[in-house]
Amino acid sequence: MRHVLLIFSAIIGSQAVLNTGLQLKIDELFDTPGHTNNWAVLVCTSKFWFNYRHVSNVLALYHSIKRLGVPDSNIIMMLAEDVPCNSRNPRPGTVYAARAGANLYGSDVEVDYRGEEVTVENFIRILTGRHHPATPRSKRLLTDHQSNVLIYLTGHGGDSFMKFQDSEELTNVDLAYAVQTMFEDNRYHEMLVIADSCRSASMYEWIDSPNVLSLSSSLTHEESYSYDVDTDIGVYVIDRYTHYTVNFLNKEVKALNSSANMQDYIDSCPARKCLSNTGVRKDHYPKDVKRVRVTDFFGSSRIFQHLSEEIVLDDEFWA
Amino acid sequence: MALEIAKDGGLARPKILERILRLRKIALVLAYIGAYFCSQYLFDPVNMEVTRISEHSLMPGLVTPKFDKSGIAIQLYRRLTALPKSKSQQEFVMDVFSEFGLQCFTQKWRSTIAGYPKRGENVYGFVRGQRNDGAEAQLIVVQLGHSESARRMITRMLSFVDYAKDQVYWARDFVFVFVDGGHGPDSIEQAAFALDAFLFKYQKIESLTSKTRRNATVVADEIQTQTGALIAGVVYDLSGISVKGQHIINIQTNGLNGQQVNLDVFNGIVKIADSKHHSKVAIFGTLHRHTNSYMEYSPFTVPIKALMTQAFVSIEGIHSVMGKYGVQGLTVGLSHDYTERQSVQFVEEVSRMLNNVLERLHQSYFMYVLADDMHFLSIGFYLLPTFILICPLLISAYYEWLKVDSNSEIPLAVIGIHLGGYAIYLTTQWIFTNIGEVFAFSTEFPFVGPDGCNGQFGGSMDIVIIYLAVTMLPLGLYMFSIHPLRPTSIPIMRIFILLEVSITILCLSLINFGLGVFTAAIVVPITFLMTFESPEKTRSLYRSLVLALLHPITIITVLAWQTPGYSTTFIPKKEFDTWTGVPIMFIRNMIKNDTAFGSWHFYLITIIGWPVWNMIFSCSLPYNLAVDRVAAKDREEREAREAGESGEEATTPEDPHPPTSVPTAKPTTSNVSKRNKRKNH
Amino acid sequence: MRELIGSLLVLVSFSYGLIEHFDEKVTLAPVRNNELRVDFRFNSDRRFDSRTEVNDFLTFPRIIQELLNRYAVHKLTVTMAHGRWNLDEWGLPPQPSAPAGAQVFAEFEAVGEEDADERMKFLVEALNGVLCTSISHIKVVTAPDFVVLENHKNRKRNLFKRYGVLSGETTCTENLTRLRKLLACKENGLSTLLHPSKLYNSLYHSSHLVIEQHREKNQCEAKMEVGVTVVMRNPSQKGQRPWSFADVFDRKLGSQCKIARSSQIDIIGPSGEITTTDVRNLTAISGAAPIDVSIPIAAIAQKQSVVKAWSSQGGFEQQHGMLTVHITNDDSASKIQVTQIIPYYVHLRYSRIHWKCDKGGNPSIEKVLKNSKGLEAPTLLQYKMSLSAGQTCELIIPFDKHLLRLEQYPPDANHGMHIPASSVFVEKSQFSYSIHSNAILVLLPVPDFSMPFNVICFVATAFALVFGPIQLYSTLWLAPVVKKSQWGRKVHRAILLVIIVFCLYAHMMDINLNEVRRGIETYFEKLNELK
Amino acid sequence: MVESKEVQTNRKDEGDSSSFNLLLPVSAAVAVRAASFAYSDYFEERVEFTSTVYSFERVKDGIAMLDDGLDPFETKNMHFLPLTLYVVRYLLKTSPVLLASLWILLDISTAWIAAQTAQKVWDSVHGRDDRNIGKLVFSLYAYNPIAIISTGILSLTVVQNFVFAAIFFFLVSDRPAACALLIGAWSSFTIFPFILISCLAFRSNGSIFKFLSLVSLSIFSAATFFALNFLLNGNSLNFVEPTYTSILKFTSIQPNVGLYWYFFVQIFEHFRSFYTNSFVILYFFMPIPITIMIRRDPVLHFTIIGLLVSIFFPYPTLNQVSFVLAILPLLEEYKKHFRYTLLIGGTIITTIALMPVMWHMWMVSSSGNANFFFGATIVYNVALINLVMDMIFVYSRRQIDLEYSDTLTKKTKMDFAFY
Repeated sequence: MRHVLLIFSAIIGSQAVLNTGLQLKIDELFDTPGHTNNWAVLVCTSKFWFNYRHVSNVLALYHSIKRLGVPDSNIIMMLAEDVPCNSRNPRPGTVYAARAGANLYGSDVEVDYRGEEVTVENFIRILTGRHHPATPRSKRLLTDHQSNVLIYLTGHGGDSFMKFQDSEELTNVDLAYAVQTMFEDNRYHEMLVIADSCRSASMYEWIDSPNVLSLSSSLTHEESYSYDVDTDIGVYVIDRYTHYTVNFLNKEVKALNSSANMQDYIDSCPARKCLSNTGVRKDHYPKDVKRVRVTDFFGSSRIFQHLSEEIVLDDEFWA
Repeated sequence: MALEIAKDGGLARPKILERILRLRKIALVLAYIGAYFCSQYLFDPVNMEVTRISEHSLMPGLVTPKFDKSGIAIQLYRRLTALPKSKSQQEFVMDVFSEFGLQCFTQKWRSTIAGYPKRGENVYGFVRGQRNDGAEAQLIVVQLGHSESARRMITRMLSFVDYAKDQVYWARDFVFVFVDGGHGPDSIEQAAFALDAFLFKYQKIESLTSKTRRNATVVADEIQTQTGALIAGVVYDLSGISVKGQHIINIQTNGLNGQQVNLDVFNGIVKIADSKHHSKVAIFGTLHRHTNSYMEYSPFTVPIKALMTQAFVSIEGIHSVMGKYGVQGLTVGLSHDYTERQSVQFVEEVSRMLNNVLERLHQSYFMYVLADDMHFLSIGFYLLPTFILICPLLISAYYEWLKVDSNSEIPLAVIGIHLGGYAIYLTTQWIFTNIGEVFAFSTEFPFVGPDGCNGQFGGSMDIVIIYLAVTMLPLGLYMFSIHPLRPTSIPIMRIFILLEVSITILCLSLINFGLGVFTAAIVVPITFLMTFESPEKTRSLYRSLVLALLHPITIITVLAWQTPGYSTTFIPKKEFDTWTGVPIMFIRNMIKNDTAFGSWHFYLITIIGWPVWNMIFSCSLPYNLAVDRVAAKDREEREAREAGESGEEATTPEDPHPPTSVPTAKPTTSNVSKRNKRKNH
Repeated sequence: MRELIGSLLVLVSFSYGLIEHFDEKVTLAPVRNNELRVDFRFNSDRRFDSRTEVNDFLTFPRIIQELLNRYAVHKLTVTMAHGRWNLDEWGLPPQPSAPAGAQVFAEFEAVGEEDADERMKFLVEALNGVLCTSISHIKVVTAPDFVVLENHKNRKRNLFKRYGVLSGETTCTENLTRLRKLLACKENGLSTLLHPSKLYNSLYHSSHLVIEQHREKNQCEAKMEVGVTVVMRNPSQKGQRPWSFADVFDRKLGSQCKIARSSQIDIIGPSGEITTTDVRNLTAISGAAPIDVSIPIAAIAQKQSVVKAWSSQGGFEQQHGMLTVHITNDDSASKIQVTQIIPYYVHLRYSRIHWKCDKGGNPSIEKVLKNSKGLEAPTLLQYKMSLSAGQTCELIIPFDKHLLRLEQYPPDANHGMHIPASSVFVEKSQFSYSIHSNAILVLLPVPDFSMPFNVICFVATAFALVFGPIQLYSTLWLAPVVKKSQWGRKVHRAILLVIIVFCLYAHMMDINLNEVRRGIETYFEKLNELK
Repeated sequence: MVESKEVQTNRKDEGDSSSFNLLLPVSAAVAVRAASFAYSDYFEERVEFTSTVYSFERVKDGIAMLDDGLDPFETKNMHFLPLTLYVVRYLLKTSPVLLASLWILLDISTAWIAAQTAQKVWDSVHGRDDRNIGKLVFSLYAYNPIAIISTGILSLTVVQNFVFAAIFFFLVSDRPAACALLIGAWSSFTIFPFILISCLAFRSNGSIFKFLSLVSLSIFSAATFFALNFLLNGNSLNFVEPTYTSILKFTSIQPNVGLYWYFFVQIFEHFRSFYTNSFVILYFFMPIPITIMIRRDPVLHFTIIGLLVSIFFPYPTLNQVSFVLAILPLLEEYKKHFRYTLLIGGTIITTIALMPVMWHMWMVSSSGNANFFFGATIVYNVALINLVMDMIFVYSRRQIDLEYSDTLTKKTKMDFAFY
């Protein structure tokens, strides 16, 4: 599996070499990214059928970043409720983010944590990488000091906490500690934390680790709102913030070499659309967001060095 | 460090208690005024909470109903109307279910109560969700019947069955029960009994306990097959009306013994009616300011009706027995003028709502008083008036406590009277169950009849009459006037009565608030005044006689007469006009509901109401007691002292001995001498 | 071309004494009007010499081989099912029969019970990885004595058995995807018919994975069976014309699996006759010219009679309950072995468990009750008995519902918790099979979840009230005081008053602690700016 | 210790304290108990009258397992010692009627012993007076509805109360050895009663050695019972974990009228062991200061310790305190100092009345949550605790009265404080 990946990336890389002069000019507008691989942790924290929209949030984002080249093996997806095969679903096995949209739950979806496995403990374990030895590889976040990590949380939140499964809470302090641990273990190069919930700005309040850029769907005293309702199913199908995020990714970021920068992304959901002011926290992010490609986080450009030594795939790899 | 814990060696009472005790004489008045204004504030819809709808019962408001088989409904209606005499409605329903290819069974049931001889046959069918594991189900109940509206409802429900069986999104199975209420005037009640029989078997109650349930009042067929736990149940009929083209849906929420349906279910249905069908909702058969904006309504009409219904109506509708089996039940009377399509779509939406509810409905929305379809008062607030009302009793009890001295003991009469009440209860229940409401007896005397053969003497009696005769006569008045209690143990007796009454009211208002608050409003003043110490004889005699008239049944009757506007909703006209009608009807219903449905009224009135009523005589009769006078004197001088001294408590000299320890011999003698004096005058 | 490569590989592998086969088969049988039953079976086996252990895999999935070797698994059965199998209408369920939810039966080697438990934990986690399931919290019972599943019938000594059922577990597209990944032909052949949107829009859906490995001396034989069974309504409600693949899977069969030893399509007619089409014999099959079949709509004439079992629940309150397993025999005598797993959150009323049989009274019954070690380990109840023809027996199991610790409840505790379905293994004279009843949902008594801390505060206060005074009164000494100063108490009261007033204010203004904290922080920041 | 000696000398003269006629009350008590058997199935599942270690239904489960040749202690929640199981099994096999009558006999004899002992104490303290304290005590126990119902459902608390009464009897009639034996035996079933051993400090004439020997005696009897269980259980110790450990570690958290269950439901897992240990230690050290403080009155001391045993036991039932409440009239001379009598009495009655209501709201109609029921039980326990506090207070208050009896006149007013 990994060899295939390497070969494939080699092809891409060779294409990247034959760039036009224009492309090179565009590159000057951006800082050269220091990362080699991209990872994403997409979490839908809320159980229950009527939280359909949170699942479709995650799935919509999942498809966008997959389209931009982040492979399944680098995406940890947590879905707290099995919405597609829920017996309440009039269209079994499918999830739609819009009334006339595409099915987000095709046969290519890989859910890593689902149902009761979506707990605060597991989430922290994923970030910090401290797992039960038996945990399979697909459930681990195997990042290194060269990975850009995207952490996306959606669900029901409150001031300085996020509800998991409607029963336990992930406080912003927990999140900050986890991120700090990741930094100390050298588990990321740059990190983008996105929280889409009510009062979500409070989630990144305590994050003080370097190279972390944090966004949120609403400020600490605000609610976030859902976008669309499907009257056949009888539930809201997507939240506003994520809706516009995915829109932005699909319209502006058509390919990996797109020139959209993070500032464009941050501006993509103004208050008149989101009905809430999106929060941004740049003070621990050294770069100028105007000079950072969106694809540094949402895509995987696979900038890679050639390996000199031979890789030995141990049994761990196959388990 | 010095932790000062005992003022005056623990003999001094805190000043606050002193102040409260001073209020005792006017406590009753204060409490009444307080309770009145408090409840007037609380029960005004303006001050009540607005019904908030939690997210999952909001769902149905968003679903577009898709039912489109009104043709089938009409066609079935024709079939049912043209049903040959040879064929029963049960068979018809069975046929239709089997045509749909669904499971359907019948259940014959028969009451074992001699006083309530009923029998019938239910039909129940299942619609199983396609992709669920069958662990949960929702119950839908329709009453069989030959009236036009009944037939319409049956056929509409059947067409909904046809529609529902093809839908893929049912997370819960359906249990459709067509209950057989007979055709009598009390068909609703009988239908409730039939549903009781069904649920009794469905929940397998009798095989739960180790020994056989002795109060199994019904013999019924076992349930053929079962799907999962019942989440909620809805009874549908067409009792709604429409005024000037404005549809008004009639919703009944009251269960047995003051249980009520979860507020979320109610809210959801109100929302459906409002948003989808532009219909208004009437509760307790009453129009209120929301349903009908043309007329002016008193804001208190609905709350009072709610309380009245909760207090005195055991079986409001067929749904009332569901609460007994842990099923959230209510009756939805769809508007009679709904089209087939509209009414079945209503059913569809309600089912979608109950289908979407994910958990057991939240427990904090069971205890409320509805003011209209969007305002309610929750338990935290409405208990307040009751608490205020029982305060005087507690104060009085504490006051009496200060009189208790060493040689006062609990009179055994207390236990005796309660046992007597229990005996009456058991015998009445036994007679009603085994012999019947009206039972005949006949005895033979040897050789006294004509030509020397055995003469016979016989007659028939109504159990209600006997019950009234037995309980109405003031046994206590007789008992305690012949053998009065020892004066020293009167305070104990008072305390006992006061505590029993207040505890009963407390427990009652926790479970059945309506009953609790009405009981409090009536019983508290009686108990308070009757246990108050009385200085002279005439007063005692007078109040004892008054008490003799204030039998619980009498009170209920008078209450019912005084409030015709409310009581006529559950008292038939015929009984209301005759003066014996109301009490007899009350007793009859109480006994019947007690044995057939397990309502608590009869139990309470016989095992607590009657004994207390009799026990109070023991306190209302005696007068001019030594203990009272001593206590009063003692209080006066203490108050005088405290008035004299400036308020600092540290230095006031005081009697370390409690007032109770004054020897009781002297006052009794003085008591005698006083009496003689009075004779001399 | 592909055949060439295939044969080359086969040649290469023969030199190692490695033989692999892959068979695929789909059976379509109308079970009832408008209802069609579809069975996919993919078998792949691998025979090799354990001395020359080779890492070449032709058709057999490597990861399965890894699983078998690492955990010394002899036989492992995993089933996932959604919906209920309708025993009355559809006849015999697919074997191994699957209860709603997930089911795991493992026979493997270990050095001891503890080691076996540990190994099972790892095995379950590995399965999560392979099948994309989330059954980590499955509670397994140790070594059932009687037979539970048909394919685990023949008992081997010195093997450790673990059995567990997880009723709440859902199965969905991602599981199917993973199962397809195990197949030799993922993108062509019959596996292309495994199309989620149709398979999950069905009355019943179950899939299973059975892997086993025998070794005599050096000859190892590893087997894998992947099965998917679906019962679906006729999507086109016409009902006249026979169904086609397009109706059933909304796609046609456009490719062949060349490397399969056999790949056939069986269609069972109304009178039970079977028409078999071998896809490999079909020439000129391609995406352009897909083949299609016509499936008769009429239901099968004679239904095969099966033993029926269903579970029902007694009682509604949260204190006591009762589980009744109803078993109805078909028209011939049969031996049955009933297995019921009782989870830890209900307490068996052992003295009240009893059987109730209608005709012929209670037959002789053997009984096994096993408790597994561990705080949350379930209890295993097993019965062995023989039923006469048409006899109906009820196993009545009263239980108390337990109050649990806060962290033992699932997130949706108010929804209740499942008691898994009981499995009935039926042994006829000539053949045997197993069926499952349905799971039941018990409402457990729940503590107050509303806010995690206020209850603890409430309880702790109560404890202060209980223990404090005892300590105080039993350790201090009472003596008369002449004059005492009240100021200490006054200050104390004042502080309390202030706190209470503040709390009330915060409650009225619904301020939460974080806002207070932020207020203070901003205030300090202002102070810093001042100087 | 002077005081206690004097008390002993008083105890020596044994008048015929069974002067009052018990025939009628006894027959009445027997009658109501026999009647209560008819209603057993209403109460045998009630949480107020049964708990995991006293419910007879659960004993039957264990017996059924024994009959099927299963090991009861392999299963969970079997909190009975092998001895209990085998004895009850034997009785059941002989005849259930015997069992019932035995239970009635035990309960009545409890009341009778209590009455006798109370009379003895009363006479020795107040000398002869007209007050027939024995009869009062007898009717307080024999007509206590809770005791009656508990007999009706064959609750094991009946046996416990009997042992309680016997200990009290031996304590009063100065037979410390028998006392120690009984205490040891009883604590080999439910460990908590062991603190009753502190009562023997009054019977050891102030000599540490005698006290210690008594303690060791009771430990010896406990050990004997343990060995008996061990042998009955086929020389396996697996009964220790479900019985003793579960009592000492509060493992069973099923609802009862006790203190701990809800606490251990709600408390975080990390703190569980801490709280367990602190509660147990606290409990076993509680008698020491109390014994030191209440030097002069064995009866009061016994009452307090008995109450503590009943309150702090993890799995109590309402019947647990019946005996102690029955002998309360013995504290006559303290009566005028009790401060919260009405409060405590009213609270206990009210909470007992409220418990079924709350239970119904929680379990049956699910219209209230667990807090309601727990609230009732905790208030009930707090009331009992307040009773204990009041006892300690009135004791010290009375001591002061005795000490300052010369200076204290009626009119002197003084406040008291704890130092």
